[in-house]
Amino acid sequence: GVAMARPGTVPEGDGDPLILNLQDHAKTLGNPVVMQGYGQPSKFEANLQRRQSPGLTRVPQASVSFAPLQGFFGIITPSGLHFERHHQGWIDIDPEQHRFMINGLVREAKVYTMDDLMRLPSVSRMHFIECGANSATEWGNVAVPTVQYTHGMLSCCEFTGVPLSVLLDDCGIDRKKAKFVLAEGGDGSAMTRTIDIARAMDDVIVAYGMNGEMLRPENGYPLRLVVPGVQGVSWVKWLRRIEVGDQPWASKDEAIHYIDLQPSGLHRQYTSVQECKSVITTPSGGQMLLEKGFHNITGLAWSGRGKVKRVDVSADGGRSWRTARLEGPVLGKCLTRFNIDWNWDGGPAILQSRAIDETGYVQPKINQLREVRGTKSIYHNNAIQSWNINEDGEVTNVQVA
Amino acid sequence: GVAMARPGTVPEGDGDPLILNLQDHAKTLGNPVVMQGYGQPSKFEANLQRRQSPGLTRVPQASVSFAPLQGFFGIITPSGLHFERHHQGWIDIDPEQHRFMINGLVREAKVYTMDDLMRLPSVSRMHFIECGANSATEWGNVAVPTVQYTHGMLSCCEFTGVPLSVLLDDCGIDRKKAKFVLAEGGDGSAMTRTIDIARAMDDVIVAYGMNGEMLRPENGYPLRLVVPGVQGVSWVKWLRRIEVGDQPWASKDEAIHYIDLQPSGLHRQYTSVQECKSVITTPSGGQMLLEKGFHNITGLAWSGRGKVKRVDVSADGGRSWRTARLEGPVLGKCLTRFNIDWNWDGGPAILQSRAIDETGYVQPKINQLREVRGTKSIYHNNAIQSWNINEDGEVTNVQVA
Amino acid sequence: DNYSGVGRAATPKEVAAWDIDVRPDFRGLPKGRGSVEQGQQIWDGKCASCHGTFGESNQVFTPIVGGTTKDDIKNGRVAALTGNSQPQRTTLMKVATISTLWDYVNRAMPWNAPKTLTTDEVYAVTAYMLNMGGIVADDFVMSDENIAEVQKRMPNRLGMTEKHGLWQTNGRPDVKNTACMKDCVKEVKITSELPSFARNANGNPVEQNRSIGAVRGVDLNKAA
Amino acid sequence: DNYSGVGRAATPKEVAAWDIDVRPDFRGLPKGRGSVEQGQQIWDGKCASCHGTFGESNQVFTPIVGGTTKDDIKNGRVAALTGNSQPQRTTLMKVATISTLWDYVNRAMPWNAPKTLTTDEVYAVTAYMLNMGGIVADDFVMSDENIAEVQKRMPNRLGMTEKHGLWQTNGRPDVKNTACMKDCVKEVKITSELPSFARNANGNPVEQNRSIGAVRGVDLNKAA
Ligand code: HEC
Ligand code: HEC
Ligand SMILES: [Ca+2]
Ligand SMILES: [Ca+2]
Ligand SMILES: [Ca+2]
Ligand SMILES: [Ca+2]
Ligand SMILES: [Ca+2]
Ligand SMILES: [Ca+2]
Ligand SMILES: [Co+2]
Ligand SMILES: [Co+2]
Repeated sequence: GVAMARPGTVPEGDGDPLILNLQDHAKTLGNPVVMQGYGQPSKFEANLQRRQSPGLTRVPQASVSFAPLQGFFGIITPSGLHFERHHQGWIDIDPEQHRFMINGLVREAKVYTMDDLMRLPSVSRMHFIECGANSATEWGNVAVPTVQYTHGMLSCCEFTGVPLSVLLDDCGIDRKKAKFVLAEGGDGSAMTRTIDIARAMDDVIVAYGMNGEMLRPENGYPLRLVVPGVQGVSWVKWLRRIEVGDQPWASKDEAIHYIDLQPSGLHRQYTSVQECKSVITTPSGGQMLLEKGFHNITGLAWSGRGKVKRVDVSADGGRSWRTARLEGPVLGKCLTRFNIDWNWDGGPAILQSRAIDETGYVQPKINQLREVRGTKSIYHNNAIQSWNINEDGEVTNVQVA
Repeated sequence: GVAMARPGTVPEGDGDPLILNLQDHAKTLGNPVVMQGYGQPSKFEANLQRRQSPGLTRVPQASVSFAPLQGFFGIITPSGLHFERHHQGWIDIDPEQHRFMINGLVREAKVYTMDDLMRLPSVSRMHFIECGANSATEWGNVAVPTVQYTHGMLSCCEFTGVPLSVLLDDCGIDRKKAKFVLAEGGDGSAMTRTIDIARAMDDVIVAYGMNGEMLRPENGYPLRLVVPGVQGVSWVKWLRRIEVGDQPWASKDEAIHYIDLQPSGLHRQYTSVQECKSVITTPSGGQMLLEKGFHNITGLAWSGRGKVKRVDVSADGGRSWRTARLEGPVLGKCLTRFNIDWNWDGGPAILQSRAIDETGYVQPKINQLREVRGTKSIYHNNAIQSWNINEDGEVTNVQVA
Repeated sequence: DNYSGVGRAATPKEVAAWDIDVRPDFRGLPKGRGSVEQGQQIWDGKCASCHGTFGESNQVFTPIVGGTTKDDIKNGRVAALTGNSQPQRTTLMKVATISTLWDYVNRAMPWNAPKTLTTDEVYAVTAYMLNMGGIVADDFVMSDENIAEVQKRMPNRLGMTEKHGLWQTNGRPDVKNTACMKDCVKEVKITSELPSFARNANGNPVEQNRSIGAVRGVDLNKAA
Repeated sequence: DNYSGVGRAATPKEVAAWDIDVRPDFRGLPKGRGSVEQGQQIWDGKCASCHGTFGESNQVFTPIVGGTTKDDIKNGRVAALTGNSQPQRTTLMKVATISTLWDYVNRAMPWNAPKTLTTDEVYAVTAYMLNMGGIVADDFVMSDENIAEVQKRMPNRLGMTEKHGLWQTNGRPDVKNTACMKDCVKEVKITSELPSFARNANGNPVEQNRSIGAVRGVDLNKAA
């Protein structure tokens, strides 16, 4: 049976009082324009918040808040709900006081103000950002209930800024010697990450814009690096400096964290690419189907190697699969929204999605990942996610074999 | 000469104190995660607000607030800065209490709750919305100073919802007799607009999502019509009903307003499509170039007939033109961001942009529009915009011939 | 059906409660009647405060009444829509279809208490507006039965055209520019500039632009 | 250049002020020295409150010290990284490069007052952390001159690999699934479910979902 009584079932008598009796807002004058010069969501949307996972980290300045994927539509993440990950807290820099430096293997080390950067040729591109530790809790057993906590270190925005290659060329990068760049943040942590030169000269952006406005302070205002397809830690926030060099730096967050422990005891270092992955966001863990019958299964797919080519969905735990509709635009290193029709017969079901990217790579099952990498990698878990639906319509996080 | 002293010019002595002396935020611990469960822009961004144009309307509930295009990046409009246009004020409807009805030339009139609508097959699409009265002040002479007021009744978001055709089919639309649909709002104005059936069955969406979250109350929460390529007034907000019929309705906002007065004294009725248009957003009226030398000219282009094919930019008032770069994705009935390099020599200049859409239609000059339609149309002004730059770098709104 | 369990049939009373639209062919118009005299009372009590005693007010909205003539009623075209004789284009100058007025008042007026008039009151106050415009006589009683006759007296009833390319999806544009790239105009003349009195009217640009970027907002307090 | 007027040359002092990174080959490492003894004083005064007197604390972050052995120092591989003997993977178990520690303490520690240690203090406190891990002796003085020798004693110095396909843009994936569509598995077994003690740990889903839509958040206060 279905657990919840719902509005909108066939009314008794003449009809639904909400239709028969006009509601107040149809019979009065509403609110003026610019009551909010910068608008806010409806008060009825307050449940959709980014949230910390209790017990996951020990201090809230070196922590993460998860985006509520269970309530998202399309591919754009509302900037106010972009996930957060800070290592030494977030700051709100006065952009007039911000400086950006390039040094190292260049003809001339240079300093740029925000004025300078915003005069240069700009590009605008939609890209996903995923923390390398997204879905970390699932390497072992199921540990968290909802998609906000299993996959919520994921967001997708339109970023605007200067191609890093334009800036490196402006400084006269030594194209022969340059092999890597270091990106460095201006906050307390002065976060550093190495990026190989092939990427740096390809699609990396020194970005100031996000979803049409400036970056939010939590996301690096006024300047962050956008490293398409690569884990979020490399998208250095509050960016103050790029150094061009010939060796990787083995900085703290590439030599102590964001390394993948293999069964041999060796750690893989410098893992960057976020491999092809997908997840069903509705219905998903912690949700409850209201009724048997038609449902639209929807979710997100992405690949750090390029475009999503196809997404398949299973309702029987992976026995059989059907191909979902991809909403356009389907862009490289960007979230892709998928939808597929489904008639829930009221019986138990296990929902899964499986993405395939343009390289032909197929999103793996958790056991296939474990066979190669064991269960202690922490990072870079791109396994197929399973949601169990019971006869009451309740959806829970499970793993299957 | 250039009027303003600026930060970031070559420092005297050892260098810029902002670099030599570490700033406080580099030497302290920042703020925790979820300090804001729903994040806000930086405090340094407070100048970017939607604004009313004083004197344009007489009461703020039947008025408009303009989006600050001068500060936008890319194509996505931040939801908090989406332009507003209300006829009887905006309301914040409890979505559990909202109902949506389809009646008229259908096999069965139906009522849907939000629960029902959100179970149906959904699509997510990026589209511009432009008020039919955008740039109205420019039909005669120059009247307002900045792009916020000349072009700010323009926004672009990713919308998610149910294709109207899915709903009409669900009610068994009489495909033979149906020629038009009426869309009706649930607010005080109960706004109504006629949409011809070809459009209604094509790409119109009954939308609940905007930029990844629910519509904002000012934009119709929890339900609005999205009518791609068509003027904003048809995108009925707080949508309560669709009626299928065989004649247009000549409702107040299609028989008294949003009609175009021609020199003959006749009014064109039911103008819908927003023709191909573009505007340079930086540099634009009310702005001041800080310095001679390299600048990135950037702006927006769009067409209600489909995709933007090309944008040309002139710096000499239309004597000569160069083709700008279009940022991807270039989508149908969606804003397209363009950029082009420019070296300002410090002399006077007149900047213009001219968009061409996939039908081959070329955005017209204001005089070409006036030759056909006179100067009293009020609505549907898609003329080329001219920005004059004087030797001080000050940009002003001008018209040229 | 395809979408099992989604949506439900509307009851007839539900449809009746919401299906209030009135078309130019009067489909949807409920039976009823109201006199100019009754209309005046409603107008003076519920409308005049915003629209003016004679519908002439420009205070909260453009005037409803004014600018139409006896000849216009005869011709079905409002002459003042050409030329510049009228400072404002009033509602009665523009509206071609009486259904539009009836429908709109019924759904949206009074502005601060929409949908509170009875059907007869809507007939009455609509008649009174037309009376103020000289379209119906002082002793007129308008009803569903004679409204079609009134339509024949609407001053601008022939003033609308649907013959243009900007409605239908397959419509053709009316204005044509070409994509000239070089030597497109001989001489560029500035034909209009912002009048200096309007410079301040929309606030100070320096407060409407970022304090960073390729540009600043002009500071009108500093600028010459 | 191409972008005339944009940006300017950095002065040598500006580069010096910001170019603080230290690489594994010690490029960027400033001259200086610091003893274990001095390090202990700094540690006890500025670090122990968060990381514990012995670097063992789990209070604000995972432990820095612990889990390494003499054998590890000899082998350059931390044995406890295989198997489940260690409850936590400490910093010293993982870090392969001493430069990483030096660089990170120099740029980011103490956490609430980063970039306030002198160069010599960074040498000292780094030496003390290694001393707590049994890597350098109690009377050791670390300096730019002998740091390369210390590197040779790092317990996990051989514990990193770059030989995998997930770094370079042209890297090959290590895991392979196929796009089977029918009869892909014989029997589906649930191998793991949310333990019941964890059901409440992340709040009540009904408060984390909309009150409309195809679904509701489960209400843990109501659910069985
Ligand atoms: C509190 C102010 C107020 C009151 C009272 C009021 N109106 Fe209005 N009326 C307005 C405003 C404002 C508009 C314009 C609404 C819009 O922009 O869509 C308007 C629009 C109209 C229009 C359409 C005019 C046009 O050209 O679009 C008509 C007709 C009208 N009112 C009639 C009435 C009648 C009849 C009443 C009384 C029964 C009434 N009004 C009461 C404020 C008022
Ligand atoms: C106020 C608390 C606090 C103080 C004081 C502090 N630390 Fe830390 N330390 C932290 C936190 C929290 C982290 C983790 C930061 C992150 O997540 O990036 C950390 C990380 C580290 C790390 C890296 C550990 C790893 O595995 O990533 C080292 C090494 C370290 N601290 C050394 C020091 C030294 C040396 C001092 C004193 C000079 C010090 N800390 C003072 C809180 C503190
Ligand atoms: Ca149902
Ligand atoms: Ca009707
Ligand atoms: Ca300032
Ligand atoms: Ca300069
Ligand atoms: Ca360096
Ligand atoms: Ca409720
Ligand atoms: Co991190
Ligand atoms: Co309008």
